[in-house]
This record gives sequence, C-alpha cells and structure tokens, in this order.
Amino acid sequence: MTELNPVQTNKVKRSFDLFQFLYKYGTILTIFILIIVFAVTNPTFIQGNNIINILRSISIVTIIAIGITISLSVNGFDLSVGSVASLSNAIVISMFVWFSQNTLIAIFSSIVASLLVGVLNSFIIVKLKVPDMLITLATMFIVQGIALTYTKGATVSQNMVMPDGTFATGLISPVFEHIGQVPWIIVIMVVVVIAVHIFLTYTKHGRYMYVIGGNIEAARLSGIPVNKYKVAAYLLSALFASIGGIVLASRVMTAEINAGAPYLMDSVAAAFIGFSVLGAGKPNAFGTFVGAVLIGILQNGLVMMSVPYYAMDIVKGTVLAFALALTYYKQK
Amino acid sequence: MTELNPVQTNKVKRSFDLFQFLYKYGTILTIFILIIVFAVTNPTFIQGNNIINILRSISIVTIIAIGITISLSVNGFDLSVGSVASLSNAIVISMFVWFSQNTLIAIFSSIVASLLVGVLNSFIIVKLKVPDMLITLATMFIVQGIALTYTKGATVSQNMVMPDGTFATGLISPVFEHIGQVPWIIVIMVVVVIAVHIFLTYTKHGRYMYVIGGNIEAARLSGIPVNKYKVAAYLLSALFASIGGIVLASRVMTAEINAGAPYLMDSVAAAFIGFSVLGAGKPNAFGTFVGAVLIGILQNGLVMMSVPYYAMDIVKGTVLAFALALTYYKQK
Amino acid sequence: SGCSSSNGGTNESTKSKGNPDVSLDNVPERFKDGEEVKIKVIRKIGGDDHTAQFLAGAKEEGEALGFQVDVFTANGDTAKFHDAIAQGLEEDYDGFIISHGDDEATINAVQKLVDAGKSVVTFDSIDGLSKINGVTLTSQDDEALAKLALDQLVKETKGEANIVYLWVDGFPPMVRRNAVYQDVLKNNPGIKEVERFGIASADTSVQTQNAVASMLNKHPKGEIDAIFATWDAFAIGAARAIKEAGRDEIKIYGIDVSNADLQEMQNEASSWKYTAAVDPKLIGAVDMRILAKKLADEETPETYNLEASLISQDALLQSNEPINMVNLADTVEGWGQSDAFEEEWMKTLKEYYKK
Amino acid sequence: MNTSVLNMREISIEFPGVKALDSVNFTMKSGTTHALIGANGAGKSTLMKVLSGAYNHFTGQIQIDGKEVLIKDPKDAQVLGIQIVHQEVDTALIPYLTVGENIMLTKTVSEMGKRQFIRWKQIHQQATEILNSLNINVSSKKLVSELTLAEKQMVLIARTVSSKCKFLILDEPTAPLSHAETKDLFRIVRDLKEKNVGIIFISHRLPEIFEICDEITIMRNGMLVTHERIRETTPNKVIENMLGRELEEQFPERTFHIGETILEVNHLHDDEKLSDVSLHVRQGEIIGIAGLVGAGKTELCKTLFGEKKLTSGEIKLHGKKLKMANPYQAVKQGIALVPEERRKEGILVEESVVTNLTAANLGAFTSALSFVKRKAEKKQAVELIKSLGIKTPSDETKVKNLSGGNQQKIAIGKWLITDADVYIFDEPTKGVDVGAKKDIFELICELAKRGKAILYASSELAEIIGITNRLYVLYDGKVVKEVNTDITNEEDLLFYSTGGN
Ligand SMILES: Nc1ncnc2c1ncn2[C@@H]1O[C@H](COP(=O)(O)OP(=O)(O)OP(=O)(O)O)[C@@H](O)[C@H]1O
Ligand SMILES: Nc1ncnc2c1ncn2[C@@H]1O[C@H](COP(=O)(O)OP(=O)(O)OP(=O)(O)O)[C@@H](O)[C@H]1O
Ligand SMILES: [Mg+2]
Ligand SMILES: [Mg+2]
Repeated sequence: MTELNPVQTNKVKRSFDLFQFLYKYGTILTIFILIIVFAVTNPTFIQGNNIINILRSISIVTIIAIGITISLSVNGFDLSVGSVASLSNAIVISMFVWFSQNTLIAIFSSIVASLLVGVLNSFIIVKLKVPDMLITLATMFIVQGIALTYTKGATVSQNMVMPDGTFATGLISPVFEHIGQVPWIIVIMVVVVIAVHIFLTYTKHGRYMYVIGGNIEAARLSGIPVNKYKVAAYLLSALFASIGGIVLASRVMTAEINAGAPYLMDSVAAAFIGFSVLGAGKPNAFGTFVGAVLIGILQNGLVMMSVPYYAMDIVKGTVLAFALALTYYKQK
Repeated sequence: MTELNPVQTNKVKRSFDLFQFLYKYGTILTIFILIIVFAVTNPTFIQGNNIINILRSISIVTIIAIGITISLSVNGFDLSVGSVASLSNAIVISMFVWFSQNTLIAIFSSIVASLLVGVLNSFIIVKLKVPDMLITLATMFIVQGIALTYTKGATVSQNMVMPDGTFATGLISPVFEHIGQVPWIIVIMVVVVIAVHIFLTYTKHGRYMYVIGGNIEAARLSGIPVNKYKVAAYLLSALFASIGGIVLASRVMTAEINAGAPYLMDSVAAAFIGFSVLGAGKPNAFGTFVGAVLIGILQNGLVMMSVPYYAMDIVKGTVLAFALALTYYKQK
Repeated sequence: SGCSSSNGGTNESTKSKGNPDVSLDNVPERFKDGEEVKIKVIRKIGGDDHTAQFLAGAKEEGEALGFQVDVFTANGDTAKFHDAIAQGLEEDYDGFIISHGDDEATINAVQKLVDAGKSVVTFDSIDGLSKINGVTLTSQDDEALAKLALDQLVKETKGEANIVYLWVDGFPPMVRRNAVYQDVLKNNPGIKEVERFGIASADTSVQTQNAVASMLNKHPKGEIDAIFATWDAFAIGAARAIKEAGRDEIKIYGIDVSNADLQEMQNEASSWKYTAAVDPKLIGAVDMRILAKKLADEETPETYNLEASLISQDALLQSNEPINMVNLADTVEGWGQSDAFEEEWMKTLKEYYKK
Repeated sequence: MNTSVLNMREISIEFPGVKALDSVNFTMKSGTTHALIGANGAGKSTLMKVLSGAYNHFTGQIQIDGKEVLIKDPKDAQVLGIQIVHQEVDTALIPYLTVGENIMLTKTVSEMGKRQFIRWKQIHQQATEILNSLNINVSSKKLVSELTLAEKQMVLIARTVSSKCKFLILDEPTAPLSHAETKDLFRIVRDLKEKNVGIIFISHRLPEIFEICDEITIMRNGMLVTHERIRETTPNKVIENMLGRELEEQFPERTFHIGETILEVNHLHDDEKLSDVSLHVRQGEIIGIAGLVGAGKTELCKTLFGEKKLTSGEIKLHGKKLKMANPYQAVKQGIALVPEERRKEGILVEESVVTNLTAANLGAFTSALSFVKRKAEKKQAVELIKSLGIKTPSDETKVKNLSGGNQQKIAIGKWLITDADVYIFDEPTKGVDVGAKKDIFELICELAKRGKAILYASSELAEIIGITNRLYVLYDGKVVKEVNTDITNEEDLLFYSTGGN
C-alpha cells in the first residue's frame, strides 16, 4: 500500500496539471495558434501595420468590455453599455456640430450624461433591488430611445440639415479627431486596461468589489459598504461605455443611430472569455483585454483570408467555443 | 402579552400583504393600467380586431420565449434561440422553394436541424462543462453563420434567381401559409403555452427541471439524472425556437437573413418579466406569456398613439423598468 | 483545346487562365498578360437583400472580367467598416468599391486609399468624397426614385388622398427621399399625411407589419387611401398587414425591389401597386465596370447616377410566367440591362475568361 | 428482522494538497446507532460522502452483508438503502420550491415509476403527515427560502426519514437545533432504530452521543483511531482519542476587570420579532443571550449590528446614541458580529483564506491610494492561522475546501484583527469540535480581558453558563430574565427560556 500511494499522487498531480494549464493558458494558446495559422497563410498578417490595425479595431470593444468587467466584478451585469456608448457618441458630436462647443465641454457633457445613466441603473439596483440584468435590459431600451430622440433618429454630422431646414454650422475640433487615431486610440485602451487592472487587483476597493461579487451577504456583514461599491461599479461601467462612445465618435466623426449597439455582444464575449485567462476564475481586466485580442485577431485574419462574410460568424463562433471548451473542460 | 400579539401579527400581515400583492400581481396590474390608458386614448384599442392583432404580433416572441423559459428552468440560458429561429426559417422556406418538398418534410427538416443545434449546445454544456450563457453565445454566432451560408446571404423567396442563374421553381404550399395566419398562429401559441405550463407544473419531468435549476447539487444527490434533463431542456428550447422560426416563415413567406435574431431580446425580456407573475418566483410558462403580452400591448398601443418610433424605446423600457420595480421592490 | 467549359481544368496553371482562342489584342495593357487583379468590395450596411444583390452583381461582373473579387459587409458597424478599409490598404488590392460610407471618416479613409495608388469607386456614400481626385461617386438616383413613386401616387389619386408615410431618418438615401416627399406635400395640398412610422431594425418588415396592423385598426375603412413606403422592407410589411386585415382599398407605392417583393406584388390580392427601383445587382456590375476602366487608365466621370424604373403590379400580372429579378427585364424596359461603361474590351475579357 | 452489516474497508481519498482519508475502516450493523467522532477536518464528512456516493475517486472497498458493492453516485447509494443528511443543509434544499416538494423530493425521484404527472394534493398531504409525525410545525406550502436554518434542517431530516433506508447518515444534524428540537430528533432516531435502521450520527456534542448512540468510531487526521461500544468508554477518553491529547477544563478561568458600560440598549423593537428589549454590556464583560431556537437571538444580534432595522428604542455606545443604517456604520463605530449562518453570511467560499481573514479590516493593510500591502496582509493571516489552529493546506486555499469547523474559525478570525469595542457572537461554536471550542472560548476571554464588551448568543445553555458573567434569557422576542451566571444553572435557564416565569 505504501507503494501505491506515491504512484497515485503522481497521477493525480500530472493530469491535474494538464487541465490546470489549459484552463490558465487555453485562450492565450488559441491566440498563438491563430496567429501562426494566419501568418502562414498571409505574411502581411504579422506586419506592424496590421498589428496596429488589429489593436485599433479592438480598442473600443476593449474599453466597453472593461466597463462590463467592473460590473461583473460585483456580480452585476450591465447590458446598457451599448446604448450608453451610442448616447455618448451622439452627445459629443452634437456638442460640436449643433452647439459649436469646444472639445473639453463636448467630452464633459457626454460623460456626465452617461454617468446619469449609471446613477439610474445603480439606484434601481440598490434601492429597488431589481436584478441587474433585468434592469439594465430596461435601461438599455430607455437610453437607446433617449439617444434616438435626442438626434430625432437622424445621423449627426458636420453640415447636416437641421429640422428647420438650416444647416448645422459647428465644426468638430481637429484636436478631438486625434483621439480616434493611432497612436492615441491604442494608448487610451492600454491605459484603461492597465489602470483597471491595477485598481481591481491591487487596491482595497477592487478587492472589496470582488468580495461583494463572491458573497454579498458576507461582504455586508463584514462591514463593507456594499451599496456604495455597487453604485461605484455601475458608474465606472457607464464611464467606460461613455469613453468607448467618445472614441468611436472621434474615429468616425459622425453620430449614427445606435452606433454603440453592436459593441455589446463583442464586449460581453471579451469579458467572459477573460474569466479564465491566467486562471483568474473571475472577471478581470487583463483577461478581458486578451478576450478582445482573440476576437480582433479572428476578425482581422478572417477578412484577410477572404472568408465569405457570411461564413465569418461560423469561424468566429467556433473559435470562441473552442477557447471556452479548452478553458472549461474538466474544470470543477 | 396576549393583547400585544394579535396587534403585532396584524401589522406584520398588512405590510407583508401589500408587497406580496405587488410582487404577485405587479405585472398584471401594469398590463391593466396600460390597457385602460390606451383604451381611453383610443377606443379601437380594445376592439376584437386589435386584440387579435396584439396576440398575433406576440405569438412568435412567446413561442421562442417559452423555449428560453425551459432553458431557464434548469438554471441554463439559451442565447442561441434567435439564430436557431433564423436557421429554421431559412430551411423551411428553402425546402419548398429550392427542393419542392411538401409541408411535412419541410417542417420536419427544419426541426431536425434545430434539434442538432440543441444537441451541440447540450453536449458542450454537459460534457465540457462550459457555462451555458457562454457556449450559447458562441453557438449563436455559429448558427447565424450557418444560416447565412446556407442561403448565401440572400433572401430566399419563390422564384428567386439561384447562384447558377436558373430560377427556383418550388412553391410554398398553401397549407403551410395557414400556420402564420389567424387563428392558427394564435392557436399554436396558446397550445405551446398551455402544454409547457402543464409540463413544467404537473409532470415529474418539469419538477425535476425546477429542482435542477434550484440546486443542481441537491438534484444530483437525490438521484435525478441531471445531465439527461439538461440535454432535454436544450432540445426543447431549440425545438420551440424552431417552431417560432417556422411560424415566422409562414407569416412572411420568405426567409430573410437573420430574421430570427431580433426575437432574442424581446423573448428574454418576456421570460424574465414572467418570473414574478402570480408569485411564481421562478421561470414559468404562464408568466412568460404574460410578459409577452405586456410587451405586445405596449408596442401596439404606442403605435396607435402615434409615438415616434425613436421615442417608443423610451416608453417600452420605462414600462419594463416599472414592472420590474413593482415586482422586486422590497422583495428580499 | 477548344474546351471552355471545364473549371479547374489544365489551363488553370498556365500563364493564360482563359480561353486561348480569344485574342486579347485590343484589351488595355493592364489586363493583357493575365496578371492578377484583386478587387475588394466593402459595404457598411448589411443584412438585407439589396446588399446581397449588390455584392453578387459586383462579384459576378468582376469575376467575369477575370478579377479576384473579395466582398465584405460590416453589417452597419461603422468602426468595423473602417477596420476593413484600413486592413484592405495593407493588402495587395488594386481597386476598391466602397458602399454606404456615409460618415465623415470615410473621406479620410478613401483619401488614404487614393494616396496609396488604389482605384476607388463609391456607391451611396458621403458627398464630401467628390473632393478627392480620381474617385467616382455613384448612387441610385434617390430623387428620381421618390419622384417616380410619388408622381404615380399623385396621378392615381388625383392629388386628393390621405396617406401613411413609412420613412426613417438617419440614412442619406432616406434624407434625400424625404426631401422629395416634402416637396410633393407642399405642391399638392390635397395629399395629407395621417400617420407616419418608421423603424430601422433587424426585423424592419415584421415590425412594420405589426405597426401598420394597429394603424389600420385606428383608422377604419375610408380614412386611409394610400401608403408611401420609402423602402421595400416597409412596403412588404405594410402589404402583409393589409392582406391580414383585408383592407385592400389601400394602395402601396414603394421604393426598391427584391425578389421577395416581386413575389408579393405578383399576388393579385396584394395592395402593393407600384415600386420604383434600380436593379441592385446592376449597380454592383456598373460600379465594377467603372473600376475596371480606372484600372485601365481610361477616363471616368466624377459622378454617375443609375437610372430608376417604375415597376407596376399590372405589368407584372400581365406576364404569363412568374417574374423574378432577372426576367423582370422582359416586363420592365431597361431593367437589369445597362451597357453603361461596358467597353468592347470588357466583352473580349469576358469572352476570354468565360468558363 | 434480518440485520445488515455495513463494512467500509481501507478507504482512502485525496484532494489537491490533502490526503483527506487514509485507509479508514468502518463497520456497523443496522438496528444500531453509531457515533462518528473527530476534530474538525478529521474526515468524518468526507467518509460519509464516500459512503453516500458523492465522490467516486476513492480507493478501497464497501461491503454490505459481506458482498462488495459499487457506490459511484448518489443513486447507487440510495438503491442500496443508504441515505444522508448533509452537514451544509443549503446544499441539499431547493430554495424556491415548497417545503412539501422538498420533503417529497426523493420520493418523486425514485418512487414515481412510470407515472408522469405529479399529484399535488397527495404531495402536500403526505408531507404534512411526515411533518406532523416529526412534530415539525411548518406549513408544507411555505417556500424553503423563507425558513430559518433550524427549520431547514428539520425539513431535510424529514425528507430523509420519509424514504426507505437501511442506513441513515446524519452529519451534524443537531448543530442548528436547540433542546426541544433535538429531543424530537432523538425520538425519531429511536423509532428508526426500532425499525432496524442503522444510524450514523456525527456530532460535536458529546452528551448527545452518550445519550443516543450504541457504538462509537473515532477519527483523527483522516485515520481511524478506535471503534468501541459506548458503554465501555467515557467522554474524557473520547476527547483524548479525538484530539490525541487530554483536554483540561474546557472553559477558561474568568478573572475580569469590569469597567464602565459600553453598550446600552433601551426598549428596542423591530418590525417582526423583538419587543421591548433592554440590556447593557460593560467593559470586560461577557454577556450571554440565551433562548430557544426562534426566540429572536439572531434578530437581536443583527439589529445591534445595523443589519436589521429597529422600529423604536435606542442603542447607545459609550453613552452616545448610535445611528446605524447598515453594518458598515456599525463596524465603523466599533461593533463586530460573527453571524450564525457562516456559509451564507460569514465567509467568502470562493476566496482564499487570506482574503477572508482580512476582509473585515482591509483598510489596515493599505498604503496610500488604497493599495493593498500584500506582504503585511499575508503575515497577519499566517499568524492568525497559527493562533487559531486553522487546519488548511495553505493560506491561499479557497475557504470552500476547508472543513465546516475550520470555516467557522475563519468567520471568527476575521474580526480579531479589527479593533472593535463590542463583539457579538451568534452561535459561534456551531459545528466546532471540542478542542477548537476551547480555542474559541479562550479567544473570547482574551478579548474580554482586553476590555472589550462581548455579547454571546447561543442556545447551548451549558456554554452560556460556562463562559458568561451575566445573561439575558429571550423568549418570543422579549427579555424574560436577566441573571448573574454564578447564581443560576441549566435547569433554571431551560425553565425561563421555555416561557416559564
Ligand atoms: N473538495 C475538497 N477539496 C479539498 N479538500 C477537501 C475537500 N473536501 C474536504 N477536504 C479536506 O478534507 C479534510 C476532511 O474534511 P471533512 O469535511 O471530512 O472534515 P470533518 O471531519 O467533517 O470536519 P467538521 O467537523 O469540521 O465538519 C479537511 O482537511 C478538508 O479541508
Ligand atoms: N427569513 C425568515 N423568514 C421568515 N421568518 C423568519 C426568517 N428568519 C427568521 N424568522 C423567524 O423569526 C423568528 C426568530 O428567528 P431567529 O433566527 O432570530 O431565532 P434565534 O433565537 O436566533 O434562533 P437560533 O437558535 O436559530 O439562532 C423565528 O420564529 C423564525 O421563524
Ligand atoms: Mg464535517
Ligand atoms: Mg439564531
């Protein structure tokens, strides 16, 4: 029997390690495999310019996904981020075009409006105790409607025709234009990821958020001001959605209707893929970034390989499923 | 002491009752208030024709939402239903138009294809242990891509030009057309709601699903074949999504691309609103139906009141939020 | 070997991939030696039949000319649209067709393409592009489309009608169609708008169907004479709603057409009487031809509007075979057949590459 | 009646980092009550989980009547007639279903056969019969999520008892129960024994074991220590076998310097249970709150901690009236609570031991900008693990992998590094072995010595008598008696707490 023991321990340890490895590095492994496959197919894929293209293309998704990550960290779920990005986009452009304001005021206004949505969300969640996903589903509609009503369902752009038949005279500041261009659009993303990573991992507040996410009852009875942190989480989530919307505005220089909506799904996917990265097992900023990179690389590589656009979803979905399976297989 | 007790009990009972009442009847109350408001504004709102309109317009949402309800009952969440409805829609129409099949074969094929998606979902969830929401997010993309690839990204309709330049000669059977028309479209919805209500409430299988949803560990420990029921839940969810797609096909007689996708959000909303109806406190078929009615009434009433479409989302979201607040305020 | 019908045949690997019996002598230099030509078609909006046909038209025409054509649609996601353009710039495409680039940033993006020596043709995109040298802006003539449908409406109702207006703001073509509509209202005081509705979602036609159904309830028989639908997704939804409600006294005047639309209109009971349209497949083909001329260094115009036609239900019903987007040409004069920009050398190339 | 013999041979099982069972042998006959005893983390629950099919990665053999049987999942165990009531009740109940459904769960699973439809009437009728026969006063239509912990425990027992079984495992069933309920439970156990059921009974309360059990198996560190007849042993011998050492006096010496009043409660009411509660606690004093289950002890504790709203009355700390809307403010003003339901309220199961231990006072381990000083945090945690004797593979282990008793130590430990003035303990020794209990008592006395005011709520009258200076007896939300501990005894307290006056 004493002979049996070490063998057994060994076996347990070995298989354990393989799964642990896949769990931790599954997503990153997938990324590397994809990079190799795409680069072999088309060497321009790993050229500097294309890498910059990829980073630029994931910037907005990442910023918004970081907001979702924060809401997830308190075990919430903010579905309204896409609408908030639309609203923020509409406000910042309209401030320039309709009201000829400067960059600071334009950005400031759209952030304030977005934070109001965050306040609304957190008020209903904290005070009225409506489950997060439900109420943010409702505010998603509301904010989408508000953004549409604000622009009267029209695209806001320089020189647009106003309802009274005149032309809008405001111009978008050239300074503002830089935000959505390389390198700034990438710098903003990187700063957001690093800042939130540090915030969640190394500060007391981040720790409290995770604690609340893990067991809100126990967190409250440990004397953590649970409601304050929930409010903070939804404010931050709205803030990042707003930044995402502003960057989008600067990139496309117009405010189209529901421009932020398509970002919801990709952001949710990025945040969820991020759960397992490096074995975190919980929402985390770095993982979210990795998730966004995975999605961005796929998107770029598939376009490069001229996969018919309608088949692209199949490949995207399959790789996502593959990353998930790698990550979760045999976990728990 | 004996004097104090009854008073105290009374007090407890009174406040308890009010909230309990709102929790149970909040959604239904909201519906009645809406009906009254709309009917006062425009008496045609409560005419038979319009009621039929409303029921017809919610039929597809309800059927798909019932599928989601079943996946929710085992504490899962099937996000792929919208895509499955698209796929089912594409297959059923193409069977007529491209392959000149009869109604039975057309319906049968699209249901089989949808069930395959259900099998895929449940296999990954049960065997690979990937969380439901994540994997169905992935299969949502995959199935959407498959549906698009199947139709080459084009709308399928009678007489269409095929890629090789010939014309499609198949015709959609007139029998099939009836499915999407009053009264059948409403009958199908009612049958689905009642059947699933009975299934979930009165059969042991339904109860097992709730037990699994409430505490999967306990369910396993009490000998319920948890995995079998999870598979069943995802098959049923795919089945109802498929039926939804077929009814949609019959209603519009074409297969537009991604035709099923928009039903996801409304169906999720209906299923979630349904949680609290009559105090069920869990996903349930009747509640889902009530949720769909709420959404349908809103949609219809707002058009009648000539609310601009972009403001409609505000009202829709606000009423949803209101119903949620009524339901959850002061509940635990 | 005279065999021209084998695809993937032995000829593929040799320098000339086409039919050796056809002489390429009169073909422009660029295409003479069979050197690869790569075209990318990037369209911002997607998810509708117009997109599918436009892309199919461009791809078909390009491939007939022996080009390699890759298509992409961003499904309405502006940033993805720009990602695709930026990415295309990194690859070795020779020319681009940009569709629905209606945002300001498209100007910059196209400028970069032109600076890198790429040929560009745009469709239904922002007017500011005209400032860039060498770019051709094409569009379907929205003013003409709206006018065709509305003039018919005014004519048939003799300028006295209560109408429902189905329109949505936020898209340049819609803005242009609305301008014509407003003019018509001004000039015909007898035309009154009793309701308007419009939604741009993934299920526009079903939403419209539900909305029109409730409008019909609100306005009993006699209160509505006609519906003007500025988009075929609106028209088809309205047509279905009217059929469901049995209110066939209402006539629908629409814009745009697809195969599904034609099927609806061919239904004798359908209220959809007229639709004004340009063949979307033809648009794609003509855009591709203009691009080919650019690659051949030939003269191209700065703008080009594709001609619109009015399709009537009567004409469709007169035909004794079911009509679709292709054989519509037999019914509507000029449909789907434009020799605009189709040069002799293009015919030669097509002959050469014919499979 | 034919007697069955259960025989577990050489059972071993391993988890990442721990060898939880090391070739354990366990034997018993049906028709007897068999105690399974051991310190926290000894492996009792694990052994029983093996027997009931919760784990399938163990080595060793299980035999019934000499025949080897395979138990790979819970269904196998049930088919063989083995039923279990798990230690953590929440893991076995479905909160959003009714009491009736929960009780009849196993029956609807295993005894419906080909029948497809549920007969609701029958379910509630049968459930009510079972509840009545067990003297449990809960409606079968109530939702389980609305029950108290004790009620949940009884529902779980009712479920298990109602299904046919040869061997019944009760894993610390009495931990959340008070005297009266325990008595009911024992009555049930004796009935079952009459019916030739073999009962495996796990408890940290020795007197219970000597009252009800025939045989006893003692475990230590995942290994079997002894197996003997209860008549042939004594509590002291059992403790010695359990801990591997002798246990001196369980309750520490109490020599306190009692100072001025710190906490004063006047005429407190809440909207449900409490009415007109007045009490005071002085520096260095340990005050007992005695009372049966449901007397309102937990509600009192939570109200004092700001977790429940008071409707009238006042709470004064250091003579100043307190305004507390939530526990955050309570903690800020120097009040700490070790709550009753540790899994739900006391610990963060998915977090590491370190994170748990510092959760209540993370502010003390932060530098500028709220950055957490990880080294300092870890050092403190390691110290606590040592001083509390927490049995854990490492300080980074997730708390959910610790045994019940060790989880409880963590729930207490996290408050020891905060510098509160008032400590409230709600059933702190629930599920804690005698050795650890002694540690906890010492901790509490240590706090008192440092001049803290302590409230100690428990339905274990012996403990209240053992550790407190003065005590209040609650009955139906009211204080019915205040008495100095020296001049009272268990019988008196039982008398007061059952409503006697
Ligand atoms: N799933 C698991 N993963 C890792 N370790 C585990 C797991 N389950 C139990 N253990 C470890 O096995 C040991 C035995 O635990 P067990 O729950 O059987 O103790 P116990 O005797 O029931 O203690 P208590 O009286 O405190 O309930 C403990 O050290 C515990 O940490
Ligand atoms: N969540 C709840 N829902 C309904 N009633 C409850 C709930 N929690 C407690 N009660 C009721 O409140 C009363 C007091 O319960 P409480 O838990 O305060 O008693 P206790 O004296 O602390 O008992 P224990 O010994 O269990 O700690 C009980 O009658 C119980 O039924
Ligand atoms: Mg235990
Ligand atoms: Mg208590």
